[in-house]
Amino acid sequence: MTAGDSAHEGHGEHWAETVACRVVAAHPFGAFAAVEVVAPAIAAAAAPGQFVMVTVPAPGFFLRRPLSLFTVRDDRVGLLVEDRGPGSRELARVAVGETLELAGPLGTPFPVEGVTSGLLVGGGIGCAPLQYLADELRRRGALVTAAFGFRDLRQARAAAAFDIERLWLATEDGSVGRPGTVVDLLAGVDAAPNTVVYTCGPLAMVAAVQRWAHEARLGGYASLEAHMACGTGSCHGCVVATTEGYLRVCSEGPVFALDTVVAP
Amino acid sequence: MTAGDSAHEGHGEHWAETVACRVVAAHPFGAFAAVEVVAPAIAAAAAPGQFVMVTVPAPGFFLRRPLSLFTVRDDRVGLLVEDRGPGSRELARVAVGETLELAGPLGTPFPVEGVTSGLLVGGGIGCAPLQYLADELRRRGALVTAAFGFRDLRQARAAAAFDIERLWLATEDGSVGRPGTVVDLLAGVDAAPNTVVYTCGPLAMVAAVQRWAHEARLGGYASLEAHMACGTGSCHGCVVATTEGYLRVCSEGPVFALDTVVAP
Amino acid sequence: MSAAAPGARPVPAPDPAERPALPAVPEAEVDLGVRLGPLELEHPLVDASGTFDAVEYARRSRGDFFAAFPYAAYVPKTVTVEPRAGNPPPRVTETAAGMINAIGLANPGVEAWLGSLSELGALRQPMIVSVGGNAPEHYAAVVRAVEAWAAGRAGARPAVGGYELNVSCPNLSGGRLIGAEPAATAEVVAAVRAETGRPVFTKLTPNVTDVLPVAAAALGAGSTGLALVNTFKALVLEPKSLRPFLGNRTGGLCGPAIKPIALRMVAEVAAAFPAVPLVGMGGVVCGLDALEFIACGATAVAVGAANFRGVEAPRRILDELRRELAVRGFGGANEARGVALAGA
Amino acid sequence: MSAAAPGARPVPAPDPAERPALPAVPEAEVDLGVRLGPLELEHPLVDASGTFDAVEYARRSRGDFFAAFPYAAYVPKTVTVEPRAGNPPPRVTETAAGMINAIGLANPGVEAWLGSLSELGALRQPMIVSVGGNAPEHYAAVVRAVEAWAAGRAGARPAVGGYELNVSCPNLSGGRLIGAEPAATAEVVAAVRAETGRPVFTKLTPNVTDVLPVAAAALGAGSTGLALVNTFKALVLEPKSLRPFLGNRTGGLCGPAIKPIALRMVAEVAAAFPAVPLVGMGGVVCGLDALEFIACGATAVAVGAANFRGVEAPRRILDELRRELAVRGFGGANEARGVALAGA
Ligand SMILES: Cc1cc2nc3c(=O)[nH]c(=O)nc-3n(C[C@H](O)[C@H](O)[C@H](O)COP(=O)(O)OP(=O)(O)OC[C@H]3O[C@@H](n4cnc5c(N)ncnc54)[C@H](O)[C@@H]3O)c2cc1C
Ligand SMILES: Cc1cc2nc3c(=O)[nH]c(=O)nc-3n(C[C@H](O)[C@H](O)[C@H](O)COP(=O)(O)OP(=O)(O)OC[C@H]3O[C@@H](n4cnc5c(N)ncnc54)[C@H](O)[C@@H]3O)c2cc1C
Ligand SMILES: Cc1cc2nc3c(=O)[nH]c(=O)nc-3n(C[C@H](O)[C@H](O)[C@H](O)COP(=O)(O)O)c2cc1C
Ligand SMILES: Cc1cc2nc3c(=O)[nH]c(=O)nc-3n(C[C@H](O)[C@H](O)[C@H](O)COP(=O)(O)O)c2cc1C
Ligand code: FES
Ligand code: FES
Repeated sequence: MTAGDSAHEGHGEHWAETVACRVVAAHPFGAFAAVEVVAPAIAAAAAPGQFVMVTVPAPGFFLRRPLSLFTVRDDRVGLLVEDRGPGSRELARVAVGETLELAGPLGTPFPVEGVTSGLLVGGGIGCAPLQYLADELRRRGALVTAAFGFRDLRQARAAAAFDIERLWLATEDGSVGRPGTVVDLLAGVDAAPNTVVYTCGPLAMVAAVQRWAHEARLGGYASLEAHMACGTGSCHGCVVATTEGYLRVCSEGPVFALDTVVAP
Repeated sequence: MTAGDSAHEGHGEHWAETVACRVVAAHPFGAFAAVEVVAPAIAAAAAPGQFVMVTVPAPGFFLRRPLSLFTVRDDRVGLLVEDRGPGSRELARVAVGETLELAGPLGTPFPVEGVTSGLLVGGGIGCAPLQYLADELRRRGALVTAAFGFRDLRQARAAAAFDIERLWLATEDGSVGRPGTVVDLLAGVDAAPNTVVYTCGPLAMVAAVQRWAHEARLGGYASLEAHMACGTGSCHGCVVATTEGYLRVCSEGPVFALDTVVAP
Repeated sequence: MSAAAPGARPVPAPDPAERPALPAVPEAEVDLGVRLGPLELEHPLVDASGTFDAVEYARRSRGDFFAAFPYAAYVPKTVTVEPRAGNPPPRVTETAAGMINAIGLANPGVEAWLGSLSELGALRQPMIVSVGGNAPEHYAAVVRAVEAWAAGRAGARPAVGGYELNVSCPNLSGGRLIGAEPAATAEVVAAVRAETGRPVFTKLTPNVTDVLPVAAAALGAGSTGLALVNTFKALVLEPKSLRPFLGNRTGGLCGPAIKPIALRMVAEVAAAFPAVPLVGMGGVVCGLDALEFIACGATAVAVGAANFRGVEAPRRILDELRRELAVRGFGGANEARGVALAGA
Repeated sequence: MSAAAPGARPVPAPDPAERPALPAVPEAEVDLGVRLGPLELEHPLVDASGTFDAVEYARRSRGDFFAAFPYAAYVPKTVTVEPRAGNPPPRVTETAAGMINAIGLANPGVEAWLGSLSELGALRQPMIVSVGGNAPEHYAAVVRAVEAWAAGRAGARPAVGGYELNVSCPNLSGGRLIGAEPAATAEVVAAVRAETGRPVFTKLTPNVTDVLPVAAAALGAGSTGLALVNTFKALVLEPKSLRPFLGNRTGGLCGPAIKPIALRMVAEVAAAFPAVPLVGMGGVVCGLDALEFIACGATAVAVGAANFRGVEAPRRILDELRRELAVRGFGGANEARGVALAGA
């Protein structure tokens, strides 16, 4: 029921070890920053949907922050960071030449085996892991369609950081694309029956996507967020309610089969 | 008994208010950094011996750090910072163009009225306030002689940051100047009877200077260090034992008459 | 290669309408006034005893200081019958997200202290006199002296608005901690109650298994309200020698580090005694912190160690509190009180 | 104008001899071994229950993990008789210099847990099984099950080195806190003592007025040693709504924020019971922190929330501990034990 249970494990004794990575690119996109670091070991082991635990590069922050893999190209890992609080603010303002400490890749990837058509549904910063997923699906020859929802123009500027050909936008304040939520966008979608839905965003949005997919008779996967302490399965801090009971987002997720998600 | 009790008070309602000051110079000198900021209000009100409370320019430090006024020239205030721990390390590595938050000037100044000859005895970072004092004595036409003691070469590099013509050096490891402590330097001094001794450094050194001055029948002043919380007389955290009982270094000091200091 | 995907579409042009949502209540309309039992306060902030010396400020900054006095009531450092020199130094140092102190209630004794009040003749705000001691008689003696001083001064400044009974200082060597025992606390309150008709706030210690029996005992003996928390008994070592750093060996921990524990205790007491006026404190450094204590049931909020980070701290915290109330749609401090407790 | 005074003399040339003083003891010669009661540990560091899941690590990183197992003993998350789903999320968040958790002793129950131990067949270090429950029988039942499992496995891995009795979890809703009551604590210890001859460490709560009576009760009932501290009951609000953030409303505070309080309690217990083996913990994130607990009388030191800052944390802390001992001239961990207590 959870995706990719045994894939991408066994990275040897260095599993989850912290690596100091040089920042080689950093670009602001509205409320977001796209940051690229050199991280060969992580890039080699990674798969779309996984995440890294990132040390906030300033004293005074006790826990690391989980960030999705936004892009993975050659030996480089890209992150898309939204300034949502004091820690992510520090992360969003790193500069080229500085160092970020990353541990990963962690968690379960999006299953992509045999998929020919993917519908990627993202909300806000939940769009981040979908670029890497789109890259992987495209590499495998699958048709990729994405529907992203943002709150306002400041958030929607992040769209410019994405490279997905068929990308529809909605903003709640109507400033870009269709006014409304990403779920309103889905209402106009007539997806082929072989389409696999991949979604990431706030739990309420994921629940709405789950309902829509259920009605459209489409299967799929959801990547969930939770406040984390360890990120490595030790603390049981990051659980979400699923049809299988409480599961850890960091180790049994973040990717779960869409129909196991329990709406709040 | 405490020096300068009523001088330099009454800065109005803005007393001790925090001012954001632009860093206009920053030079390393071994274990020290000389930092200059633009601070017109502080410069205008300051006198040698006073200090400022400086906010550590990084999250995660709860209390401010007390730093002596090292130089005051026009609208600029110079600080000499020794890297002695995590907070002073952050302070010692500020760069030109950054901002430091200062509150001051605080505490009692060195009395200089009518002094014709000053002997300035400093140990380690305790030398910092003596440059400003030397400048003021020189301006008043007094003869200035300084004896500085440092632990080792790394500390002694700070001597290069000073502009005092008659400056004798001692280092404990013998790397620069006379091997030994500053008190060993004093042994060779035959001071004129009108000489006023000004000293600043660790309490043990101040006590030794006190004994030497007593034997040489010289009067003088000592600037003392203490761990501080408020820096403004509110918390009673910074007391030192004196012949008058516990007195607050931040408000009844840091400058005390040399003979009121109680050796540990 | 840039982190932006190649072929990324152009950034939408900046929009002048792009600004944060309007506050639900205009800031200027937020009513900060609160009633702390019988005391009308212009806003919820008071200073925490031992962290803000108005006499010292008045001496340095002269008259202007009183025009902009930042607190709605002035709580001086705890005063005892006899003068106390306090503990040997060092007395303070920084800790992770906080600080530790072992001042040891250094104070000139109540008589000398009353003498110094002449320097506060321009203080408009009421004074809540913090009283300390080792036995009920000591507390009563201090209150008696203050009442004698206040008698016939009606209308004169500074005005005695009430008392805070510090039964919770962890830095008195040899002494038991009165505030750890309900019966001992009640005796102190009763002894003071016999001396004054003014409001009395008992300041509770967090160093207890259960704060509710102590709170109940204080209230049962006539305490008008409660103040909490005082500091946590703690130990810091000098890193080189590994010996206790403070002259008194142990000291009291405060600052943001303890805020979550303090909030829990304030919420517990507020839930158990909803009608009792509470002064909440522990780690307040910004307006949101103050609002959190109010949400947990405090009527007034005391600012302690944050005073050490800059003399403008209380004004800033008050401005922030007003803004934090406004953006959440609260028309006043009273509306926010206890909102964290519902369903507790 | 430069900050250097004009006419300042030239900087002395760099000196190749300019380096820090040599450590008083060569690092390689520092003896880290300690005896925790009857347990011989290769070094003083163990993990704090609930913060390091060896089964999870073993699954991810395979065999190599055991070769470099960072702790001298493995303390798993507290296990109870029945499976527990734990508290509703959210369960964790950051605080100033620390974190709060309300996991609620989520665990699969002792039988399923024993089943998972087959994955620890390569663990050389002893296991100190952390046991939880609401009543003495629950603790006894867990220990009985573990002893039954261990019977006849002599020499097999993982080995049960002893038990830690968690009478101090602040996150069990409805339940009283056993560790706050000396008598209740003694009952739990006695019930467990009847089931096992292995060493038993009672884990104490800091949420008490006086930790010594609880410590005495545990020891009186046959506890081999003590572990302290567990977390502090605390409350964090969600900033927008001002409602309790955690699903369980309150949680347990830990991390560097609490270290000064934890050190004080360890020092108190060590001074009162100098011969009793102690496991000290609370906010250890570096080698100096660990050394401070040893200086306050701990034999072993548990690393908790620091595990969440990187899987290499324990190895780093151990390296730092070795260096901190060496630079102070200690030939071994045992020499440093209790040096902060002299004259207490
Ligand atoms: C699997 C996963 C992948 C994520 N990927 C991304 C990403 O690619 N880009 C991105 O910008 N953000 C991502 N997030 C969310 C990101 O971790 C939070 O925005 C960030 O931790 C907020 O930290 P802060 O200090 O700014 O906020 P604060 O609210 O001050 O943080 C306080 C504490 O809460 C935690 N926290 C706060 N908000 C969240 C949240 N929404 N989710 C999880 N923990 C939170 C923090 O980690 C910290 O421990 C992801 C979260 C998860 C669980
Ligand atoms: C009146 C006065 C003037 C001073 N002038 C200077 C100066 O011009 N240049 C300079 O480099 N240093 C000066 N110092 C000392 C300086 O304040 C400390 O070196 C600095 O606070 C150390 O902070 P830290 O974070 O690096 O060390 P830490 O040891 O990590 O600091 C922890 C806490 O202890 C306090 N502390 C540590 N050492 C001292 C100390 N020696 N004196 C007072 N508090 C201390 C810190 O302020 C902080 O609150 C002065 C101190 C006083 C009291
Ligand atoms: C330096 C210092 C001195 C204090 N002196 C007193 C005191 O005299 N009487 C008292 O009741 N509390 C005293 N306290 C405790 C504070 O009033 C307050 O209860 C505690 O510091 C928690 O608040 P904070 O975290 O905002 O500082 C003192 C605290 C500090 C830091
Ligand atoms: C996420 C988390 C889970 C915990 N679970 C347990 C537990 O199951 N049993 C227990 O005795 N203590 C538990 N604790 C408490 C720790 O073992 C330790 O006593 C406490 O965290 C203090 O140490 P620290 O500051 O190093 O984290 C837990 C702590 C955390 C942070
Ligand atoms: S964050 Fe610790 S188990 Fe998931
Ligand atoms: S530092 Fe507070 S009184 Fe001096």
